[in-house]
Formats: sequence, structure tokens, C-alpha cells
Amino acid sequence: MRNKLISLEEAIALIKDDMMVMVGGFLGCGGPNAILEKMASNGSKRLTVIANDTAFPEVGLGKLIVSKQIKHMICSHIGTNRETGRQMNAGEIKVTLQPQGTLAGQIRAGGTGSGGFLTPTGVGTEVEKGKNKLVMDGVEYLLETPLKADAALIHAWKVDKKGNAVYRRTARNFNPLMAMAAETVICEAEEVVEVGEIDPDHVMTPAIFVDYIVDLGGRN
Amino acid sequence: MRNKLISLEEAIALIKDDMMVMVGGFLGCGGPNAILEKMASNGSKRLTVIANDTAFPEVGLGKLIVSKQIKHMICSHIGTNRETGRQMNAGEIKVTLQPQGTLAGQIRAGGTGSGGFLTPTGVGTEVEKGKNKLVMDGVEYLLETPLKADAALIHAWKVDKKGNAVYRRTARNFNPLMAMAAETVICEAEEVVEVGEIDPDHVMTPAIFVDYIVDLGGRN
Amino acid sequence: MDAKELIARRVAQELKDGYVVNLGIGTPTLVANYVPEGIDVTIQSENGIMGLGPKPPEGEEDADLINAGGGYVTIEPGGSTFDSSMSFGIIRGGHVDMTVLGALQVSQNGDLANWKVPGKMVPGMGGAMDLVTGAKRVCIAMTHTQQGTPKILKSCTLPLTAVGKVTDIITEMAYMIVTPSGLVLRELAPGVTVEDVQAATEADFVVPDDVTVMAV
Amino acid sequence: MDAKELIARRVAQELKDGYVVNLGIGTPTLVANYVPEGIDVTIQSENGIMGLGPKPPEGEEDADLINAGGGYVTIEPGGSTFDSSMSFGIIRGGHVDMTVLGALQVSQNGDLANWKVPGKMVPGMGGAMDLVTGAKRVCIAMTHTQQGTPKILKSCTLPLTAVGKVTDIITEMAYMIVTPSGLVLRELAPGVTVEDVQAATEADFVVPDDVTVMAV
Repeated sequence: MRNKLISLEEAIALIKDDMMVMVGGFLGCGGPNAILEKMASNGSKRLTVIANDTAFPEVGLGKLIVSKQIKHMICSHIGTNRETGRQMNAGEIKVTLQPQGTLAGQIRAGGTGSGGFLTPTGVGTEVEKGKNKLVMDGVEYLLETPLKADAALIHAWKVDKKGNAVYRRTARNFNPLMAMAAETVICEAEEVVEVGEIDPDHVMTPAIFVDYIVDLGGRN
Repeated sequence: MRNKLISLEEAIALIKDDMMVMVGGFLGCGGPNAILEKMASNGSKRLTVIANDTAFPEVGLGKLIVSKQIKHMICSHIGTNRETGRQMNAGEIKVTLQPQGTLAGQIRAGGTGSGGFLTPTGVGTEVEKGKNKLVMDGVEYLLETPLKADAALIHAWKVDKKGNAVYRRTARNFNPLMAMAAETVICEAEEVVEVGEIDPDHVMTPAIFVDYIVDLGGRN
Repeated sequence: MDAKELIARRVAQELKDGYVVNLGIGTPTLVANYVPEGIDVTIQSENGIMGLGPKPPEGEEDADLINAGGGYVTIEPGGSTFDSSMSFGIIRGGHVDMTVLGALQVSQNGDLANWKVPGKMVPGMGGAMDLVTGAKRVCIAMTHTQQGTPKILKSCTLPLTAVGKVTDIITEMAYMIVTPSGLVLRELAPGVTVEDVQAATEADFVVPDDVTVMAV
Repeated sequence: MDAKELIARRVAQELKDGYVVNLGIGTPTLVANYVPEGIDVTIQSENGIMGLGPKPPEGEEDADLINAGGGYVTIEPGGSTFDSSMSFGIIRGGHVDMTVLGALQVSQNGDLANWKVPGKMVPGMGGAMDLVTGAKRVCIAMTHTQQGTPKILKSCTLPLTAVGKVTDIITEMAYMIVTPSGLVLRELAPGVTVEDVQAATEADFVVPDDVTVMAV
């Protein structure tokens, strides 16, 4: 079994300038905040980031906004981080807004090999722009396309040394979806346990999806 | 809290002649076999059934094939039940075959409000027949449409009195997908526990999807 | 009773036994405080909870347990958690009976605008477009005007959240429903007249003979 | 060594460290017995397992734990289970490195037929179409002929499972690969000549200078 454990320093070295990176979390809850903290002080630049939101200026992904390491945000919401809006209005960052369910669906489609899916969400709104529209049984749908990334940064509660991940409560959110949709998946974990300690039925992300594990040694 | 517990007799009375019914299970494993057994001796007729397979002649759904209660099977495989093939060749039953991943996707689409999804599975094969084909970035896809049903019959390991369901090992299969895609969901359970006994993170089907529970009082 | 409480109390009366509801940030969140006796309601939160419970006592917050607004919450006994794909599968699949949310503008055919004021405020739609498109009933809970400017319009001027999806509008002045033949006034808040509502509303609306006073 | 064992042994040599593989019913299942030393392979089963283990000892069968053929199995330490949607998400998403399965016919451009003989046998495709379309490598493990009739053809006559997806063909006579310029013979089974393979194959295939003998 390959050793997947790496340090925070090794983790951020895997994220190169100009990469497309998925980042788990919902307003910072369940975000890979230790990795993001490290990146904000010493990380790569001109990233395209896919995440639900940009958290708060002083929390998680919000810090990478403040440190101007992101050139393009693809997300559903930026309202909790005033700096994202300021940079957008000043033309310093590009922001692509997608409905949250569509964003989740696109990441899932990317991870599961679908060419896209039809949703009524966004029909008749600005979200339609540039998208194919299909009518099925008289109902209009937008055809939303898959999203994939070079890397995904996720946060788990418990991970075994093989990479099986378990998330806790609302810290689950986008993490398991992103684990399937990126080339390289780095998972920070509050606790790393031995192989066999997690019941197979309780695994939320199978080990094959996790390439690297950062052991936080507890909750930050 | 509404009492969702019903008897096997009450369960099968909810399935009317000519209904479209989803049935969980994979070769009988994780199938609602107690309900199916009861139906085979005293159940409704001319059903359209959506299930992965028709199990074996003497197991689960296979019994409803033998008792000729099904007029149309939508599934991915009938090879383990010789009687299904015989009835198909004799024109006694209609069989619609779909790739297993497509079938799972269609049920998921039905349950989650999608108008359909694009998949490369089946391109260039008989499965294409009657389906829309789209080309995205030079790749051909079939547009597969959602499946919904009047009722779903599923099997769980543990269910709390509110209806939160947990499946075990490979008995999970199509059960959680079908729970979301049918008007009325009847879940037979090996064990019924009090509300609060199942950790919220371990729930595989949220209680809102389960309309009725049949307590098997152990493994059959 | 202030406007927010009145609105929340009236919205709560629309809840039916067994309802699955999603409550937006602000006034809609207050609805949970006024669920009628004997009514069993399950609150869904789009960040991954079925069975959202009240705020925890101070000192008992769980950093892994927040609502869609980022506030600490609890889970009711018999609740469950899931990922964002499942959460929006529930929302888009029509399994939420009612979503309650605020609005910048609502039109008389049920269009909603609540996510963007071009050039001024672009928070993003978050889960609102999905909720409004997927929920069986879309109940707007808002003040009737924005500092005197009507928010219930013939047609919205701001970017839309969804077209024709609003079913109920509850304000501190009135309860209206959206029907195929347009807006219909159902109830007036105590002390409010039809003329008051007309003066504060740009949209056309029908005033049937049986308009009643809110019992809040 | 019988034909099945030879085929399974040769397929096993194609496994690489870290591979996720799906093994079909019959000969492909035997491949698990010959995984090379020092190679860590994870077996996926489409009915919802990652980390499929060997048959349990008699008396220790778990009725909730079967493979896609209905046989009792075990789960390796560090394995996991999931629903059919996740399972086929894994398969369709390209996360299976190699699928090994039998065939009725394979064509020289990599078409596969293995799910239907019209009028005779219609078992259904099960998960085969998804596996063949989604896996990174599609390795056909089969006897070279069906009672003397070639199964490797210029083009398939039976209904297809997928078009142009087969990458490797391993029989008791030969190991061939499918390339953009057609079939290429890579190895001969011990005691088999190029002429033997040509006589048992309807398809055209290239015979390079460096054809070797299988080291099984």
C-alpha cells in the first residue's frame, strides 16, 4: 500500500500556478482550511477555483481571495465575502455564478462521466446565457455541462491510511463530489486511522479517490 | 409523528393492478423479498416493474415473473431467470433492457428532478433506438430520460420509526435511488428502532422518503 | 407585534402536517418559532440537513453543524445529513413542500427577483434558484415595500431568480396568492385597508368579496 | 494448465500497482487468483463494492454480501460499499483502470458483442455496456474460437455492446492489442504458431517482428 500521508508543505507544493482547483466547504464549514491557510501565506497564483462560495475574508478560501491568488471563481454565492465583490467590480477577479444545485450537479457529472444534464433551474434567467436549451414533454430545460479540475482540496473528519474518508454533519457538503472530479485529490483529515477501522458501509469517499492525506492531528 | 408501521397485508393492498412499481435488490440481495413473497401468493396484476433484474425463479421478484403478475419489465438483465426469457419469447411479457448504469441514472434523475442526462454508454448499439443523440465537444452521447413510479418496494437493514433507512453491504444497490423516485414508498425492515437511534450521518435514505414501514422482526 | 413577527406568524399558518420546508435567511428563519401546535414539520437546509433544529445553547455549538446562513444549529432527533448533490436532489426533485424566502421584487405572474442588483449588489443566487424552481410552494415573506417603493410589480425590473414560480406572498400588509388569472388578495393585516394595499402595490390584483383579516 | 487458467494468468500480468479492476463472471473472476506479488490491486464490483475479497469459508457467508454474479464474497480491509448510482458513477467516470470480461465476438477495430444472440439468448447487458464504455482499459478474456468458429472478426455480426472500446484480447492462443491501425499480435501461447492463430482468426492482424511467447 502506497503511503499517502504528506505534510502541509508538500500538499501546497502540489498546487501549481494557473491550476483549476476544486475546494470543498460551505461558508468555511468543512473546508480544507489548514491547507488554505498555508496556501494564503505561501501558495500558488492565478488559480481558477470551483467552490460553493468564498467564505469570509478571514476564513478558509476567503483568505485566498484577500491575498489575490485567484483569477477566476466559479461558485454560487459571494455575498459573505465583501472582498470578492470588490475585486469583481474592480475587474481584478472573474466571477462565474451558477445556481448551487447546478454547480453540485456539474461537479457530480464531471466525476461520474456524464456529458451533462437537463435542469429547469435557471430557465428564463441570466443563467441561461450561452447554454443549450432543450424542450422535453413541453418543459424547458438548460443543458448543464460537467466540471472537472486539476486538483481538489477537501476536508474530512476521519480518513484511514488507505484514503477512505468520512465527513461529519454539514461539513460533508461538496467534499465527496469534488473527490471524484479532480485529477489529484488532497484530503486534510482531523484524524487518520488504521485500515479496517472504518466500517465499509460508513465510507463516504472510497479510498481510490484520495491521492494524498494531510494529518491535522485533531481539530484546528 | 404519523405511525408508518403497517402489516405485510396492508403493504400489498397498496399496490394496485396496472401500477408502475420500482423494486429494489440485485439478484434478490437487498430485495423486498417478504413483500414480494406475499404479493406472489395474493397480489395485484398487470404490473409494470422497474428493477435491476428478475432474480431467480424461486427468489424475490422472480416469483412475480413465475406467477405472471408482470406485464412489462424494465431492467438491465434477465439472464438468471429462465422464465423471464421464456415469457418474453412467447410474447407473454414485454421486456425493456437498459444498461445498468443508465437505469440507475434514470431512476436518480426521476427522483432528483432532472429532465435527463447525457451518457456515452450505448452509443452505436441497439440501446440507441428511439433516443435523442447529442454531440458535445465531438463526443456522441445518448440523452436518457428520467424514470418515476407509482410505488417503490424496498428493503432496509434498520429503519427508525420516522422512516430513516440504513442498508447493509451490497443490499443497498438500487434501494436508496428508488426511495426518491416513487409516489409511495414501502420499506420492509429487518429491524425497526426508535427515533434518534441512528446517527444522522449514517442515514442513507432520509425519513421523508419512506411512507410505510413493514417490520420483519429479523432476517427472513 | 413588529412586521417581521407578523409575517413569520402568518407564514407559519400555511404549514401543514408532514410538510418539508426550507426557510431562507432573515424573516423566513423566524417562521420556525411559530409552527402551529400539533403540526409536524421537517426543516431542510440546503447545506445538507433534514430535520434542522434550533440554535444550540451557548457553549454547545458544533463547528460542523451550521445552517445555510452560516449560523450554528442543531439536528432534531430523527434528522439526517447528506452531501450537496443529495441536498439539491431533494430540492429539485420536488420533495420540499414549501420554500419561504425574501424578495427584492415579485411580479403579478409569480416571477421573482432576489439575487442581484446590477452594479450594486451581486451576492449570487446560492440555492435560491433551485429552491424556487423545485419546491411545490414558493412563499415570499417580505416587507410590502422597500422604503415606500412597491416591490410587488406588474413585472420585475431586476434580474430574475425564476419565472412564474411564486405561489404565495405574505407581507406586513397582506396575504396574496398567485393564480393563473393573476394576483389575488386573500387577507389584510389587522388595521390595513384594501386601499392601503393598492397604494403600496404596483401590480394589478383581484379583490374578491371574501377578503378576511389575518388571524395572527 | 487448462485454457482458463492460462488466460487468467496472462491477464493478471497486465495488472499494475494501484489498479482498480472489475472482473466479469467466469474466467475473468479467476484473474484475482493470479495477481502478481507486490502488486496492490483493488477489485470493484458493480453491485456496490470497492475492495472485493475472496469467497468466504463455508458457513461464514453473509447474505448481504454478493458479487455481480450472485456469489458470496467478502470485503477486503479498507473496502467500501455504495449504491448503484455511485457504483456506476465510478465506472462511467473513468475510475476503473481495467475491466476484464468475456465476449461472443470482438472485431479488429475493438467492437465488442457479448450480451445478446437474437432469438436464442437475451440475458441483457447488465453493467457490461457501462464497464466497456467507462473503463480505461477493456481486456477481453475468452477462448479464441467457439468450437472452431472464429470469435475475432473483421466486424461483429451480433448486436454490439460498445463500439471501438476493446484495448486488449487475451485467449488461450494469443495476446493481441487493438491499435488505431488495427489488431496487433503481441504474444503467442506456448506451442502456438502464428499460422495457428491466423487459421483461428477471421480478423486481419499485424504480426510484428518482436512477437514473443507468453511467460505464463
